[in-house]
Amino acid sequence: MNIGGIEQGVSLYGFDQRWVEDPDYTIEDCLDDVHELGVQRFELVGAVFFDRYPRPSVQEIDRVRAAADRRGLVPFSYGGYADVGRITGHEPVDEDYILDLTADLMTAVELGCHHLRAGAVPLHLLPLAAMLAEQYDVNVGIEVHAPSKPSDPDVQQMLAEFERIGSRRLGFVPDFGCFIERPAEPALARYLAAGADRRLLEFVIENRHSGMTEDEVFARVREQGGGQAERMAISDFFGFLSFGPADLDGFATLLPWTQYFHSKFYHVDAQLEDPTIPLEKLLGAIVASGFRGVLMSEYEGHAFHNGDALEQLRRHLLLERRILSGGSGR
Amino acid sequence: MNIGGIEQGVSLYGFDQRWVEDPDYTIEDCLDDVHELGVQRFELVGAVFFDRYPRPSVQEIDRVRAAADRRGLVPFSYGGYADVGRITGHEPVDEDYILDLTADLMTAVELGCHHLRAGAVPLHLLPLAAMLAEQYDVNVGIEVHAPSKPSDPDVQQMLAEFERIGSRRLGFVPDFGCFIERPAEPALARYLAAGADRRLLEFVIENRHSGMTEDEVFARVREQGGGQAERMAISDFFGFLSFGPADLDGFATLLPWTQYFHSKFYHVDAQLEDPTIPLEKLLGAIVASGFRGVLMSEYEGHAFHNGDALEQLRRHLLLERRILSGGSGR
Amino acid sequence: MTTTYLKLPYVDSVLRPGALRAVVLARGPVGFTLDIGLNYYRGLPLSTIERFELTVDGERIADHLLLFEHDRTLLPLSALAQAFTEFWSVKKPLRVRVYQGGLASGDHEVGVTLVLRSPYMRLGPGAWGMIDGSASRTLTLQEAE
Amino acid sequence: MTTTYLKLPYVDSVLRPGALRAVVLARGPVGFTLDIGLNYYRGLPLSTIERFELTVDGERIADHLLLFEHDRTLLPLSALAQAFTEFWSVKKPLRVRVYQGGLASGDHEVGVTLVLRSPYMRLGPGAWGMIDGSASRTLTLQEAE
Ligand SMILES: [Mn+2]
Ligand SMILES: [Mn+2]
Repeated sequence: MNIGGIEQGVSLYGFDQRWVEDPDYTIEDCLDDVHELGVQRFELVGAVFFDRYPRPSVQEIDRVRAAADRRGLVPFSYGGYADVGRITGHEPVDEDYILDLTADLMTAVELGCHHLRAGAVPLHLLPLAAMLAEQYDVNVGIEVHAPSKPSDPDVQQMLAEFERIGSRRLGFVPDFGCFIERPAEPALARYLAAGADRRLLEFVIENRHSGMTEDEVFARVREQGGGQAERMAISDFFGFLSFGPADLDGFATLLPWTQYFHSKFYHVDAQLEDPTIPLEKLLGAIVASGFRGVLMSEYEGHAFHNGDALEQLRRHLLLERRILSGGSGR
Repeated sequence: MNIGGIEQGVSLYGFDQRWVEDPDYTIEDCLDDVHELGVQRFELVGAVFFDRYPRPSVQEIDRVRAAADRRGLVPFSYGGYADVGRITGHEPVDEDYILDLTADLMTAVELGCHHLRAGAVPLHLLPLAAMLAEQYDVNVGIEVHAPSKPSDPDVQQMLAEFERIGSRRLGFVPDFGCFIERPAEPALARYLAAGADRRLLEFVIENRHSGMTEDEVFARVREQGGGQAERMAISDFFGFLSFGPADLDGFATLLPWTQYFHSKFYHVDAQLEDPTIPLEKLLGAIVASGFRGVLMSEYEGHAFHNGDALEQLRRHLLLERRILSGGSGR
Repeated sequence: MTTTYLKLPYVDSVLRPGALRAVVLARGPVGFTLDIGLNYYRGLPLSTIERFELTVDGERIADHLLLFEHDRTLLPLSALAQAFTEFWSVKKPLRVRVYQGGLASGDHEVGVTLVLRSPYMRLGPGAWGMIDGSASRTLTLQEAE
Repeated sequence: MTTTYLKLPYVDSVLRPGALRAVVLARGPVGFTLDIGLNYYRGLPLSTIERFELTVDGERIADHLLLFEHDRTLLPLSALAQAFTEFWSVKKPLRVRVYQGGLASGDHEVGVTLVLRSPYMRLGPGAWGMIDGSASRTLTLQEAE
């Protein structure tokens, strides 16, 4: 599915819930799901899908390749890590980052992937990463992932380093989870189920970035009759479920140095609406930049444990297509 | 081959040279050799023959069992170790010995062996070893191996402990390498090739236990015109190639608590003679004790690197048979 | 930076219904095995296990009785921290062998306290993201294999 | 108790004729692999490697360029001491990858200094039997696989 030079793909990470929970769900089943979604390109995350990591066995590699081939699918990108805390008590040094990058590049080559979503690479090792990318013929992408935002100083510093090095082998993999503007509906559903008041939840969402502290927000919620369910929401919203105004200007600066995108999402409703992430604006910027490449749908709603990855991915791909074809996202 | 209740077997350890040096020599080839030798029972040493140790893969176990079955062979004993120095910088504790004993017992069961030549077991863990032997239905044998001798205090202490515990699950595996009375001919051949004088080598052998120190023996050899080749022999004979009058009285004390024997040997000549080890006396003592069980031929001449394991084992089995059948060993 | 441990919603995969099984050797029952799944979205090296405790029917199993079995390799609790080349995949439960004499047949309340280090989430010198893989469940003892 | 290192007569198995091979990646040669056999009668855990040095044509290869590959697992020299669950079998050579830019085709004088701890030969506290697995040989660089 190629729309104006933009090709949709699916990250197998989206199938994580079933992968972890259902012993009978195999890599072949997983690729059947991808095939059913009508896309060709997929991303495989090594530490999720292989029994051995960072270096899977030859049998594991062969199995993925054979299953992809048989379904006409293309392993586009390989998801790596820098498990530099693997050795207990050892403070990571350059050698550790280089080792894991090398291992993942080797695996990417074996899988036939020309893109690696690399684990952490310290800034001063980026020139080496560019050289390795060239040698292995695998582009190295550094993910920009929540809670980071494109405008963050360290991201901009990396951008400057990409420009300085000047190798097209290096670039970003922006993850749209950076642009969450409000909690996904299934997240709210949990607080509601715990007895939270929807009106108060909306109050919290509106005031998350009004300058109030976590405690101040809770004080105001309490005044309005809120309790433990709302407190849980506040704690989450100020913590790992953080959100805020999307850093679209920052996003635009990454586009010239982007390898491909993780089109992260949590929930698309039956009307193909997702107020969580400003997908229309993001895709608009991508198209405007002249980017040609892959938009990898990455479902992360398994956090809500609804077992709905396949249906959610179907909706998300449809939503993207509608936007890219010029229809409205909403 | 059962002679008066004594059954001959072969330790695959004897094939070590070819096993290590010839990549094409497989476990099937090795068992072909055993089959050709006309014995049924064999001992397999895990750390030699498995790619993974202390716990070989299921595939490795199955391969040995299938190959043995197909040739009508019986895995009699499993050779284990206590690799308690596996973890760098760690001083072994009881847990380490128990772990490796347990691993080897599990493997012995999987192989179908009812005897384990265990790695080191500290004296105070022998009661536990007896219990484990009972639970796994695998007898635990402690090897008495050169440079130890049966009369050594620690061996006699273990014997006393066996008697105290009173379990027939525990016992010794006496290795006839304890009873080397003079160097094997291929050992002498090396010094001769290096320019040693046979007469002087015999002088050294005769005086190894005359009370002279290593330096004194060398001084006397030097007076008689000896040099570096003889010095090398003296160093070896006082070191890892040590020998001396066979401790036959000590051997007799082990017999009531012996699981089976490692009939270790280095060289049997074409006339079926081996002046290295007093095999006739050893087998005589075994028969006299009323022992019924397995005599495992264990070739160790690969130290001389002659690639002659199969022929040597053939001769050794013949020599044993001749002795056991009442013929003379010499 | 949060000090809260990550706890994912795959907690029912930690102790699956058939996870508890009797071990019977030549002379009868000797103990049990427990298969432990990872409540995480990806696999982790065994060396990242920072804390492990097992209780059965409210009684803590002594550490020296815990024998982990991973891909055939046997590891006492004390050796886990060094086992950095052993990868605990989300698809393959880690087996713990406990030879304490055997459990009565029927149901048992099993509790696992499990804390793992996230080897790619470095928060600072010696500080890593932490994963809570703990779970408890009533399990019916399965017959020996 | 002897301080001499055990050296077995399987020294020709350490560096076999085809052991040195060029590594070529997408943009050309990057280095070489060397397959190293064990001069011992049995296999040993990788953690028992106490000393390893490699020279090619008389030049020492820097330690940080040594990348060991065992059963697909990649290990820098510094990690070997902890790799106690990785068993180096006498039938399976240990591969070392050196990406130093590549070697000229033809013959090279390769020298390996290798000292291993014998994990079952405890001589006293912290003292173990030692195995000398060193070897040197002229090897002809094989074409990349
Ligand atoms: Mn992502
Ligand atoms: Mn022996």
